Amino acid sequence: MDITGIPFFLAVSFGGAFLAYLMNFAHRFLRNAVVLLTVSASAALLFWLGDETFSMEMGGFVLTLGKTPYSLFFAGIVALLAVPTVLFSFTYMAKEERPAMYYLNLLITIAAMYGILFSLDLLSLFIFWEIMTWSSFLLTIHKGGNATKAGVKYFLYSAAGAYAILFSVVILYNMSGSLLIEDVARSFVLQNPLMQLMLAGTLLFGFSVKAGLMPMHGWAPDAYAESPAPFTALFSGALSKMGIFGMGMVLYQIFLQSPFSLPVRELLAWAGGITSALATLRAIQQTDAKRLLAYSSVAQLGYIVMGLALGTPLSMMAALFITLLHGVFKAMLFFAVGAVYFRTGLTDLNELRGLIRRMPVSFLTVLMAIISLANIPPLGGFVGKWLLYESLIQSDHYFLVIVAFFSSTASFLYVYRLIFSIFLGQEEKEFEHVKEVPFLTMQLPMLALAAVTFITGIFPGIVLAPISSALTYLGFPIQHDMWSMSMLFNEWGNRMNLLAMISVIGTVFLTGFTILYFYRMRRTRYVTTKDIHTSGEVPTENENLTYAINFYQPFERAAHPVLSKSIRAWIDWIGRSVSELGDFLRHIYTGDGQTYAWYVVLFLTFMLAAGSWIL
Amino acid sequence: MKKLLAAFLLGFIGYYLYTAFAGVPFGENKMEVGKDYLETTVPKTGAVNTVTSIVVNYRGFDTLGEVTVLFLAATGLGAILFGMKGKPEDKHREPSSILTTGAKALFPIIVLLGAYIFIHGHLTPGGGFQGGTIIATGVLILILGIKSFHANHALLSVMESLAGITFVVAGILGLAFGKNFLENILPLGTPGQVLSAGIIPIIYIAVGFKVGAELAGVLDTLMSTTRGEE
Amino acid sequence: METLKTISGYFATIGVAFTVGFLFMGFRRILTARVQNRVGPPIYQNLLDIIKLWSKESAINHGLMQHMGPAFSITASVTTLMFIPVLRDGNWFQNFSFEGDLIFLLYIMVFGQLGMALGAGQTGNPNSAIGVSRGLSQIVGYEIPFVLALTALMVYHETTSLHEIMAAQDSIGGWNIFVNPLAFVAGIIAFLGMTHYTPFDVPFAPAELASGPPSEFGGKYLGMMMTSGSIFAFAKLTLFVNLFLGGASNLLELLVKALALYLIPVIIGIVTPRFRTEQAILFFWKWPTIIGILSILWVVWMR
Amino acid sequence: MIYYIASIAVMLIGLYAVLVKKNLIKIVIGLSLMDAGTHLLLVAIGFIKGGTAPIFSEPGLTADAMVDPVPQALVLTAIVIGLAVTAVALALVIRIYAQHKTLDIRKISSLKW
Amino acid sequence: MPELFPLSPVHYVAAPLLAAFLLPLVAKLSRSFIKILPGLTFLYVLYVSAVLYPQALQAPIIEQIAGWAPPLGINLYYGPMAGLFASLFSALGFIVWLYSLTQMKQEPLDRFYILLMMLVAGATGMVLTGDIFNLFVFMEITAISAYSLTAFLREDDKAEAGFKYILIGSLASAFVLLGIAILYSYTGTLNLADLALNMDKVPLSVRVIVFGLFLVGFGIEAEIFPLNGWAPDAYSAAPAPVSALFAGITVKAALYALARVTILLFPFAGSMALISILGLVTLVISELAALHQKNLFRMLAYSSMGQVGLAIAALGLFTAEGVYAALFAMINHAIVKGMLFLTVFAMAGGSATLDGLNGMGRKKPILSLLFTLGAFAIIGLPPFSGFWSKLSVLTAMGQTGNYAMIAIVLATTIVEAAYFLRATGRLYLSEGNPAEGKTPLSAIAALAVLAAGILWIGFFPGSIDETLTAGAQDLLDTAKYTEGVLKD
Repeated sequence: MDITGIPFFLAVSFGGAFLAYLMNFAHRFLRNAVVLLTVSASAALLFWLGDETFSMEMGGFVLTLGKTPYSLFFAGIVALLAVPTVLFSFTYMAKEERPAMYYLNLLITIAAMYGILFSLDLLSLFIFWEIMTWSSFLLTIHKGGNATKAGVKYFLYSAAGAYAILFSVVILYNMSGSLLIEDVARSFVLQNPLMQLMLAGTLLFGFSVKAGLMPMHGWAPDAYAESPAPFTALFSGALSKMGIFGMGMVLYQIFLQSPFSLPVRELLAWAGGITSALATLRAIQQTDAKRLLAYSSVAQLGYIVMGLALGTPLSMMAALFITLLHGVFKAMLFFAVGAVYFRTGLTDLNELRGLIRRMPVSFLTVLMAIISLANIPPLGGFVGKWLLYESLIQSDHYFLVIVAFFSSTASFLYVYRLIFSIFLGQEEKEFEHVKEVPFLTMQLPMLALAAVTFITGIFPGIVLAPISSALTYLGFPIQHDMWSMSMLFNEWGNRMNLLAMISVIGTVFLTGFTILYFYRMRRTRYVTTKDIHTSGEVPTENENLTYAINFYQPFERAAHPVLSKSIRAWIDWIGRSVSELGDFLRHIYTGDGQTYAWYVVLFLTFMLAAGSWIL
Repeated sequence: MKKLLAAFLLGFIGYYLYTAFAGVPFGENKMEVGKDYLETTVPKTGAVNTVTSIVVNYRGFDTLGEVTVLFLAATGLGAILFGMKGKPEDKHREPSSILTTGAKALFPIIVLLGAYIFIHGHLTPGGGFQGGTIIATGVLILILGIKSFHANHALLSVMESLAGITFVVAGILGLAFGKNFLENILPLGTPGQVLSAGIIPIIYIAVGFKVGAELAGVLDTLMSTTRGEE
Repeated sequence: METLKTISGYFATIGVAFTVGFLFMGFRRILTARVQNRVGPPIYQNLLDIIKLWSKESAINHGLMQHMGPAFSITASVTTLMFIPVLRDGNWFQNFSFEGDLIFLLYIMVFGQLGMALGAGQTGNPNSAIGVSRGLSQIVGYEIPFVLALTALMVYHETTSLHEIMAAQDSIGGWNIFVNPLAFVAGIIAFLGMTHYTPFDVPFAPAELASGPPSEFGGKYLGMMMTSGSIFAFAKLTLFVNLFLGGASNLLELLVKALALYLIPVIIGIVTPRFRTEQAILFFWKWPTIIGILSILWVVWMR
Repeated sequence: MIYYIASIAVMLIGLYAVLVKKNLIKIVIGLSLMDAGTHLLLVAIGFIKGGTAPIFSEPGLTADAMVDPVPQALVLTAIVIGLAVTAVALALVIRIYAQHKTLDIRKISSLKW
Repeated sequence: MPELFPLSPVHYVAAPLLAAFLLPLVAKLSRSFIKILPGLTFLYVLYVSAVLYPQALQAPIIEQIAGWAPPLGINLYYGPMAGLFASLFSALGFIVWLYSLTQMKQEPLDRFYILLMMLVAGATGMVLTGDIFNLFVFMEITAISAYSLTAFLREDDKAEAGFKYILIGSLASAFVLLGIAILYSYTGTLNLADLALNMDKVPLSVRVIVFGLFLVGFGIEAEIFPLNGWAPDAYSAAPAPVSALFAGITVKAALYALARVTILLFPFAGSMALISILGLVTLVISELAALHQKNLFRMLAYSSMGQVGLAIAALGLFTAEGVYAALFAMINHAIVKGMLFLTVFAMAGGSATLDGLNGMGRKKPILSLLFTLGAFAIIGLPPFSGFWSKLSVLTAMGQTGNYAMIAIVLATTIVEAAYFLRATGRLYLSEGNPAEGKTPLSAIAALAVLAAGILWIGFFPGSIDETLTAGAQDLLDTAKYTEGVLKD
């Protein structure tokens, strides 16, 4: 087999999954080795992937696989997150049950993501899509208990989305007689606009479910909160991006020529904006670290959708850049929260506190990540947001700017709550013996990703290069004067020099820090966090005065009109109604045999009457 | 209310069924396939009783199925009522001695009649089913007349198995002789004789035994699970 | 030589900013005192405070973030200053202002807040945490009208560069305060929130929360924070002058314009009571936001 | 024609019993009646006025003067099947009675929904 | 041997019959024969399939029983479709036998195996026969075996289920017989091919009535709503191996009969559309009703009805793609649902409830994995067989432009996913402490065969493509059918 071919690539990815499963029966080190080898091998193979496409027939359909610059970018994200994820899993999952099942599903999920990306036709995309869905479902329910509910919810939302996709795929196949995306696109433009609207609408709906766009985000908080932390990183960082990938494909490869394209994209942009705003508000309310991060993910995906839907070169660059960056910093956050959970068994923000001296590396990771998440220079998150705001303003979406800015600012609130509740505040006796997580398997992935946020903040060109080739593939004319290695330009010709920025920030920070640290260092006395003055009193050992419960009470009071309404409740209501309908319908089967005989006779009467009436 | 509705629905269905049959003239000759049967039965099957030739020969496959159904009923009954015993307290009235004696006396005659009927199935009205049923009635009389009577289930089951096997083997022999399943492989003989009509009498005798045994078995099973036993 | 000149320019800017900053703050203290029928401290009181803090014999800290927090704060202040053109033209006082734009300024300005919040969080003092909670909540309030105002300006001038916005306001009639008064109103209300003066001083709420976030800071840490605060006050004022009053071509002009702007929050602060946090947030989300939206509509209509 | 009507009537009476009667035995009787009605109907179809039994027992009988033998053969089969079903049904009734101590079909509905 | 007993389709029926009649005899020789003989029979029948089915794909095998040419005699029509079903039934029969070897312990075993063989033989006969009355007879054979098997176990509610089944089933047979009587009275013939040619003798209004009767009659066995009241009870009461056969065999045979009769005798557009709609209604109602089931077998029963509804909906299109899809759905359902029934029984016994699954993943990992596989396959997740069958259903619907149907099918799939995944989720709960227990090898082997089938079709859907296409053409090409049967 050609080792630069996609079949070999997928064979390695999927084969590794089963091999790892089998190796579990031998020894767990062997299994771990296989797991790590598989993801690193597929990550490495990405670089050598050949250009030729590969077709095969299956069940009367021709499935075609091949790489495009667009898919390669997303594959890069997957690879970038997959390696740290499995590395992080090794220690993290050592305590959990059924590790073989976990690794099997994890590797299948990863492989299926590659499969989605390298699908050139809609059916193979759908097949890999569903494989990804069920394997991630199994991962979500891995913990049992509430996770099962969350997983089923996740699957049902996903199924609604997936079947919306399948609905369109079937109709498109019927129309064009081919499943290849380019063929589909060609015959798509020949349909009447309303049909185009319906098909693209269902496709977009389907993909947006995975992206967690409101109102179909209901699965995300539960699923993210309940799945094992290393996987959550991949889940939020890479898996949900498959929805973005699909939406981009639909919007710019299939739907672009339609007269409804613009209004739909406008609508989507607003949906993205509202998603980011509302999800941010929800995140502020959360008291569970993982749920908080889950809502934060939904909000970030909202930004991405916004950028994606605007469809200017700058906004697309922004969308793809945030796609990568969000993956990175969200993975860092989930890892760090996972690390805390690993050591303390807690994710509740009301119970955790004062871990900074116990787990400094995790703290540093979270700090880097939240700076990135809050878009504060000089880390990578800023670059993405800069591109996004510039593009929003320049494409005349002034009110979206406000919405986006609102959620961006409001995100300070929840990131602060996260880092404060876990790491800051008064130290707790309970956590005195908590140790930092092991270096190689847990710290290293976090630090490596932290390095990525730092580097992309200064040299975004590293990322913008593949992005611009991806965008060129999608039909956006990205010239070389739109970006450079460490310089950003907007469409009005204004620029942002990131090197200048880092020099100023770096110099001032280092100077300031040095002064503060060394100035009269001998005279500076360390005291514990218990040693504080509050109205003249010093708290005793057993008191913990950390103000963490109901942290944003005033803010929540202000935002109450919005927070008191729940979209999820509406969706749940639909689910409940269906369920109640089912409960009602099953009473048709009364249990009395005679009733069934009545049904038969009634049906016969009906048939006879209807038959003669038709005649 | 329910009854009224039922009556109404049934009237409705009845009306449609009536219209379905209204187009079928009663008592007129409207045979299609039937005619062919009547014309070919004597020369081709050697049986004078057309119904028998149809049942055993032309549509012998149906009959095989039919026998199977009966066999299944017996088997199913055994399966359903397996392990069930009647309760001693539901005692039935003791049969009078006249009944007992009469039953004993009548039984051989009834069996003989039954045997006659299935042996002459291809000649006269009647056949394996009818004969078998008559034999089973004999057993029924015994069951009713003699309190302690029990059919010998082992014997019955051997009988029905053998009879069933005979039927199938008769069919398979057709295949073995390069013909079709259930196709006649014996000489037809002279129509009207007892030994004529090829395999028809053989099959019908088997059917007779089988039906007799099975019905008797069914009756006995039903009786013994409902009747009180000491 | 050129390099030396540039670098000395940086320090000159910082020096000017620091001086003007503490003077303005001192001025406010006097003004407030006079209104309250007090004599008030000398105008250089803030400088004295800072010097005192830096010279304190010992300082206590509760951990790493207590170093990091003030460092973040000073970083944000100085970086903001460095990326704002202090004067309209000339070589001096331009610093890095060609290398970044308004969006960058928007974000780097928040950096200091976050740094302070982190530092405060480390101390474990509940008052600090409460202050941080209130302060961050309030940011979400005032950033909205602020961004609305900025957007109106950026859209009107079709640029995100502060230089170009300044350059466009070449006559008094072209000042944005007159061209787009609505944006100015929205912006200045947001500015009120940014200064954390009454009525928006609930995060620091003297007499209620000790002094809010910096409760546990003392000595060099508080000194650093106050230094940073002075520089930041100047940077903000300069930004507003540049945005709405056409910038300044010399330091004196800048001083006058900045003082004029500074008087607005100071005077309002003297005569108003304190808002509760949610009142403040809701206030910002109501009138200033509506005014800001109107200003954008105005810009759109004008184009 | 009356034969058709009568046999349909028998069938419907059986169906009526199935629908309305509560006693299991009566329902089984109803099923049997339905079968019987159908069998009657089959035989009636095959009847030809003036036809004899389709048996060439004496020389001189011709096919023209005979009734249709097919329905008779079918009825034979159908009767046996009806018998078998009735037997199994009765066996089930016995089981039900032994377990539930009732023959009321309304009370036998532990399996439902 | 081949010279002495030339293989012909009648072996499908004759061999089990012979074995059934022999069983009581050999049981007296040795008890072990009771278990061995049915297995040998199924093996033999499988061998027959292996030999005959490839031939049938070339040209249909038409056998005249007793040497009488139709319409006088009864003929067997062993075309690609009948062959497919017959082979499927035999295979399922064998697998269920394999499973029952160790899992079925309730006496009387000899009767159990007789009934089991007859169930399979009857269903096969229904598929093979070319005579409508013979079809009725085989239907009754199947039905009576099914009634008895339903009440085979001794628990309280089994007889009740059996009685409901027999009550409704008898109505079915009465209606079918009535329909046959009407047809005979107009056409004077019983052979299906002959009937097809003579249908113009039947007035249209009568044809509608007869169609109604047949639809009700076969529809009862095919579990069409609202005629399927018996089904959930029967499925949940019968021993699991039998339930597997109900889902895999009896329903399929009835469906085949319905399809064959409809397409030969009542090929009007209205009847086909009606079948499609009924299928959809069945699908929707059954899936919704399954949502609240606590008893796993009942849940699977409702799911079965839903799956059959899906197949019927596709069948009702009566296009080549539609029938192809329906066949695919039926095969998939036979395999997957069979496996699910057997797995649940092996895992949690005859009265398995949803709660009983809690934590099963730790105690019986292989069975749990199999259940998960089955659940995924039945929902239609790739790369398992269910996906391709559902996809073919959808494309078939798409080809006729019935987009609303596609939407309905997909919507019910979500419902299906809801209850199946809820069950799957319970397997991996941390709470719950089911009893340990080893699953015997024969059961595992039987399940493994089915699982392999699911995966094989999932990965190589093309491998059964030819089969399905031939089957679909066979069903739709009525002219070929009548000519073939009545050639002389």
